[in-house]
Amino acid sequence: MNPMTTDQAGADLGYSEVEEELRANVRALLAERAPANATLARTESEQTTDLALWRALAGELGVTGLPVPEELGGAGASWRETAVVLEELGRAVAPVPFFGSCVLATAALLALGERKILPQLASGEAIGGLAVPFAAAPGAAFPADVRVSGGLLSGTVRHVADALAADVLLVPAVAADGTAELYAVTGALVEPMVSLDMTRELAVVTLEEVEGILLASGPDATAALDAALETGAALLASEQLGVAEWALTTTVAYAKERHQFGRPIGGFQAVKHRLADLWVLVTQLRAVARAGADAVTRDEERPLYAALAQAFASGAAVTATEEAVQLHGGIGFTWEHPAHLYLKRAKSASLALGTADRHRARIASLTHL
Amino acid sequence: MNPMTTDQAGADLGYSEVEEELRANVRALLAERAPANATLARTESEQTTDLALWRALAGELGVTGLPVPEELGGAGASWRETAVVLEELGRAVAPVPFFGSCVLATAALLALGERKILPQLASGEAIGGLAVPFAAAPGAAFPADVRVSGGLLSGTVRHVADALAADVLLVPAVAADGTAELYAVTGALVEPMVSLDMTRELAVVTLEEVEGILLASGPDATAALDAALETGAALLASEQLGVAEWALTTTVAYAKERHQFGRPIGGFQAVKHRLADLWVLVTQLRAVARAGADAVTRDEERPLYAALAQAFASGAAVTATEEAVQLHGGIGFTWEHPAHLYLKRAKSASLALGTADRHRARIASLTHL
Amino acid sequence: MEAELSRAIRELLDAHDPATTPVAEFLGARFDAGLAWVHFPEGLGGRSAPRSVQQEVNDAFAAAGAPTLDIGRHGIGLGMAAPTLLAHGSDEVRRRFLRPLWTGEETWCQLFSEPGAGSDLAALGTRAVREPETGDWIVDGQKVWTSLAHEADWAILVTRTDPDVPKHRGMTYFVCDMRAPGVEVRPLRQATGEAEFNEVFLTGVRIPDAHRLGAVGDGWRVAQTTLMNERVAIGGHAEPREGGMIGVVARTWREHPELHTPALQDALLRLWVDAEAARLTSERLRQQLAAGQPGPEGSAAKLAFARLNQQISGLELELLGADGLEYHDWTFRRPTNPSMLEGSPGYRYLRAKGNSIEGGTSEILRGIIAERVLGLPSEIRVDKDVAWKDLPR
Amino acid sequence: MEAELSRAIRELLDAHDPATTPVAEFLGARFDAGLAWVHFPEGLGGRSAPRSVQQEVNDAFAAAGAPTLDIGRHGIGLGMAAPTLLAHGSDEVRRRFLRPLWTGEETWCQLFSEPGAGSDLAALGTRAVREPETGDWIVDGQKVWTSLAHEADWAILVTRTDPDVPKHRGMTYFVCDMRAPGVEVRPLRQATGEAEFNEVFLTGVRIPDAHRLGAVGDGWRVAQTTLMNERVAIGGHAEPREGGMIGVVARTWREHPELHTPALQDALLRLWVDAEAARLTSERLRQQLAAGQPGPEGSAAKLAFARLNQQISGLELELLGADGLEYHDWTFRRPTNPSMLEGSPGYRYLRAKGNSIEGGTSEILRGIIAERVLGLPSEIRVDKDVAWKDLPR
Repeated sequence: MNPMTTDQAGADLGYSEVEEELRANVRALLAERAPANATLARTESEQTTDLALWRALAGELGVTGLPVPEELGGAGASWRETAVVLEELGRAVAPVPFFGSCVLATAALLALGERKILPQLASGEAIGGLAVPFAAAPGAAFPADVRVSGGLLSGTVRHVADALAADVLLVPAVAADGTAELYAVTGALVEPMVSLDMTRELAVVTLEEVEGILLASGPDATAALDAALETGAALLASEQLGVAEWALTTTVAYAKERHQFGRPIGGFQAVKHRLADLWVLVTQLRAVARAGADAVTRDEERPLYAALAQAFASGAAVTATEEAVQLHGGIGFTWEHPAHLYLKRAKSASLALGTADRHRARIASLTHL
Repeated sequence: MNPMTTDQAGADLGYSEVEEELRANVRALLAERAPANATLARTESEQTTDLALWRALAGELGVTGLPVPEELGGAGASWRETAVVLEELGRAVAPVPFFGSCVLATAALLALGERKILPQLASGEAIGGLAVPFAAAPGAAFPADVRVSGGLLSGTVRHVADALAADVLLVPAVAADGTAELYAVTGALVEPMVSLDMTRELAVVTLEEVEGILLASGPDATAALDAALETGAALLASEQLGVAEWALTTTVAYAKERHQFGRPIGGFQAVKHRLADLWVLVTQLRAVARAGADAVTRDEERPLYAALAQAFASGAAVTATEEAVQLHGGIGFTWEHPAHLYLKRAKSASLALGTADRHRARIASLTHL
Repeated sequence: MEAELSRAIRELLDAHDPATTPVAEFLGARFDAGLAWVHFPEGLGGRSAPRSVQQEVNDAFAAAGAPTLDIGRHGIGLGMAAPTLLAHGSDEVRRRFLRPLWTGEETWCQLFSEPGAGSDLAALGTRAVREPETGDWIVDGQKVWTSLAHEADWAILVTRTDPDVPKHRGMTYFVCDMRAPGVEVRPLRQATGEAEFNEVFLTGVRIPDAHRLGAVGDGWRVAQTTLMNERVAIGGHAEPREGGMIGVVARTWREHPELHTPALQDALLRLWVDAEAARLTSERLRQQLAAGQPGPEGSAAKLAFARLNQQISGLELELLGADGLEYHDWTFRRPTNPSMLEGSPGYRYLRAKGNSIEGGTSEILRGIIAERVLGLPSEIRVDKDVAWKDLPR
Repeated sequence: MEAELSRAIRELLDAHDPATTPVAEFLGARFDAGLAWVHFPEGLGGRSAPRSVQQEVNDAFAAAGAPTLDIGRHGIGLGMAAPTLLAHGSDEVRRRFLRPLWTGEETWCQLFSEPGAGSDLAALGTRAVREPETGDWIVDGQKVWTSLAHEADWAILVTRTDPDVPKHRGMTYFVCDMRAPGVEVRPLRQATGEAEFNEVFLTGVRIPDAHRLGAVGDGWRVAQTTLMNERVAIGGHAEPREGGMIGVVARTWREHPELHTPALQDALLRLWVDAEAARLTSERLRQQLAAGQPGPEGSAAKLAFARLNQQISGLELELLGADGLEYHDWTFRRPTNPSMLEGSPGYRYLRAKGNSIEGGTSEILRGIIAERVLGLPSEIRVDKDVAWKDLPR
């Protein structure tokens, strides 16, 4: 991070050369291995997670352990680089469990100083997941869906993201005496749910007297969950940025090429002005997303930047994809055109990790408004 | 009201021929006696109320007592006709105390079955006013600005509308034992306030041990005040409709005549689409305003329609006048152009009788939302 | 209603008990009695009566419990094909088609939009070429967004017959047999997963010249008759408060206090207010139409409801939170009469996106309001004097 | 910074104590040392250094407590007139005007906009006709929205010299003496009640040909230099959180819990989020500029802040309720340096309306973004090949 380009608070909102190179590599891989038609077809296949793509991201590019220290098998980089990968995964609505494993689970384990599972997640050999409803918001009460009794875990967690391909799930659970605990579990029953976001199929996780490895208990467990959800909320904005950028770029290209009334529709002033407004919105989303990634990297005002990220990015990405559908006209409403995959991703992401109004309420309490 | 054209609930949302004729008469009078340049000049004069125009409305057109029964010197018509007059007064931002005298004070007196002051207000010989802050919302607590002690009234009420020219003020006051009371007062000290709405200058009403005539006490007083504020909220929408229609009509005309880049600016698609949206908004405002006028006339769901009227009309009229200023460009921002008078009226009206969010909250409680 | 008309209705009802007569037979009798479209000529379902009495006739039949056709299945025939057949069809065409259309024995669809001609319908490129030997027309091209194509017997079809003149001048309008060789119907799947609409591929489809409506090259004018009748059909029905999508969300809100937050409440109230304003606006329009004062508010209703449906269904998912992340079923389906009010919240959200595209995009409607209602200048046309074949596309 | 430059600054500071030297004298010395605009030529306030070191030079003087001019009063001269004089002025003109402009001894204003030429500046009609005997130009016309006209010594002025050619080709650019006979300045009162701006009436104003910048007929190109420098000046300064108008309303909110409602709170939070997003966007732009990667985000900042200022000031009045019905003073005033942050809430609301009009309307900015950033097609021009005098107006 270049100290010349930080503001009073020290935030770096740009992209370094290393980050731009990383972006180019991920983008090239996705262009080759995850074209839109294949992604669409996969949503109706047996295996909705693209494990081959996952292995390429892990093995060929080594992007699954960016924020993990080198001594734990990671790249020793930071959440900033992870955010760049998320931008590209969002731009391709790529069906890989990166967010669940490399963001949510990794953030929780990093917060705990865990050293056994983390290396496996960092290398990508194992896929991790966080067994909370994907709508869970940072700052909410510790989830009580799972109970511990006699050392065994029982309960059902619905709407879990990236659990279908997960090898290990981190499960928040409540002990008989009410203590918050966090377990690593491999023996859960995981069943798919019909999900609005077709490229990130959710699951029901059922635990029936399953054994788990206790990772943390009490304040440590709560802090680890907070870290996961706040880091997730802050970084989800980068994925949403990728989604919104796809919507803007694709719509601008279509507006130049689609002719009606003998002119490209992008020459009609009402369309031009809407696309200009959309560009402004995406430009702002980029600044917010970078601020979020930088804040979790530096662990500086993480709760506020996480809330800001989701309070802004939720609406921005939805607006961008809704405008994309509308300005594509009929074709944008068809199954064949990928626009709906982005619309569904954006709308689902706006509910994920708490709706915007809940994040605004959190900002109110953090800023005394 | 034609029974053929009412909906299930019996509302008539149109204009009768009599109402259209009334509108034409009021509009012709205002075009002649209240041109925009004179109205602007009057705002900086000694006498900000146009008493000559008032006398013409009362004497020549006889529109000051429309909802008052004939035996009390009124026209024996209804609030529907009053609403039509308000539309035209709004369209001209006419500086007359019609709203205070012929709506607020008249509604309170009608609710009480009062027979002495009402004939004077109906004929327009006397001007009445309601001594509450213009921001007072229907359904709020009975105002306690004025106290009664030993039969004398004392207190200060700020932001009172149409009080500067009033001959008699209806004053809500609280007795020593806490009873809500309503008085008629002629001996108040009334001083102008510098007001955002230059064509409806507000006043501070000061009472220092002043005598008043007790009109009602207890539930009667509360009901009369409710009637005044709810009728006012419902009918203010008609004035706001007039303001919004002026904004739309004037802006459309300007867009046809103002050329930039060798074309009328109204030919640029972004401008066309905004004006189309504005037309839709004004069309909806008309339906809401007519529903409000009809509801108070039939005394059918008056609290709900009053809340609906202000929840919708506040934003609609502000949007219309803000768009008028913007689409006029520089000229719309000058003192000489009347657009600012409408902007100030619309913004002030959006605060008058409660802001939109308070009316939405009232809708919530009335509809269990 | 004049006495003669009342008597005719009474006689018909006496002769054909609406409770027991089969639907097609009853409707056939109503057609033959000139009580179908009363303003149509005698022998074509009408009696040259004023158009304004139609509603009273309909009401009289409805009061007697007389059957009517399902508007979802026959709306295009009744609302759009029939007036066009009457206005532009030959005597032979009108006699052939109007009666089975009215009785529901034949269903109709509309072959207008094409992949390259959506908002700009006049740009359409489906070619019709006249065969010199037979005088028949041979049609090749592709149509899209066609409701009911897979069930329809007949279609109203607009084609390009002269590519060498400007686009509005080289079109011709036909009645097309949907069972003819070369007509291929494929379902068009939407973002919702289902296929309400179709693509229709026309390959060497033969249409006799007798099935032409209007003159060769006059297809744009004929299509205007169809489209104007489409617009009349929009708006104008009374709806109770909370009758539309806002009612669905209001019920969810009332039934699930655990989902409430103050911000969501205010957002819901804003939409409740907007929905009520839109409802009152439609109600006012209905009253004006009933009072014989048709106003231009109709085009506004579609714009307003499209936006409202999108906003309300979007808020519904936010309100549901975790449950808003679900969908009911992505399996390919062919719905017969899809209803947004009955579907899942996710379905509502996605389907509402089509409301601002189908039947005239919101952008096109804004242009119509700006030009036809407000009198603002038309868009600058670069395609007016260019031969259709030379247009950029 | 290279050693030579550092030495020059040190020598200047040694010779002229910034704490005691009169401002004009200090700035004159800085000009004479080539440390005013370092990229300007020697003798004209510069030393032909790279433009990129200017910021470091400014910082060095600021660190030493050296005086600078009030940007409110001298911004037009320093930011817009100076680069135009340098790029297009004769040697004589540059020597005459640059030094007193830099020292603040002469102030400047800009005579560009006209009542009939706002967004479409090139449509301007102020005529300049050359007097054959003297070669002087005689100028007649009216300019509008002129800040500082009542205080300025000189103006940059664009005129119409050839009405018979298309509008962009018949313009000529001058330096105009604001004290010359025939220059009449009238305050232009705004909706706020005050007059920040002026109308300037030019009646037979004589300008020597030596005060022409650029060739006759080349005024549009010269004006572009001025306008590009205006755009560079917009955006790009760091601001703390809650630094703008949102801070004013946030303070009011925190200090007045009696005004709180849940709906107003959410409305305030939405604007807080938008304001913070806009602030971070400007901060990101600043960092990109500092890192030598100028991006197109600058034009977005003005758009965003205009909308925000309007929304925030509108909410402020709602929040205040009854007090929002008041204004501070309608008396005609001529403010020297009006600040929205310090004025009354009503003033903020009204003044913010100008933010989307002044310095390029939001509509013009959207067009610039659409065309120059997104590469969408330009508007169809009907005025390109039409003589200025034949344009509809």
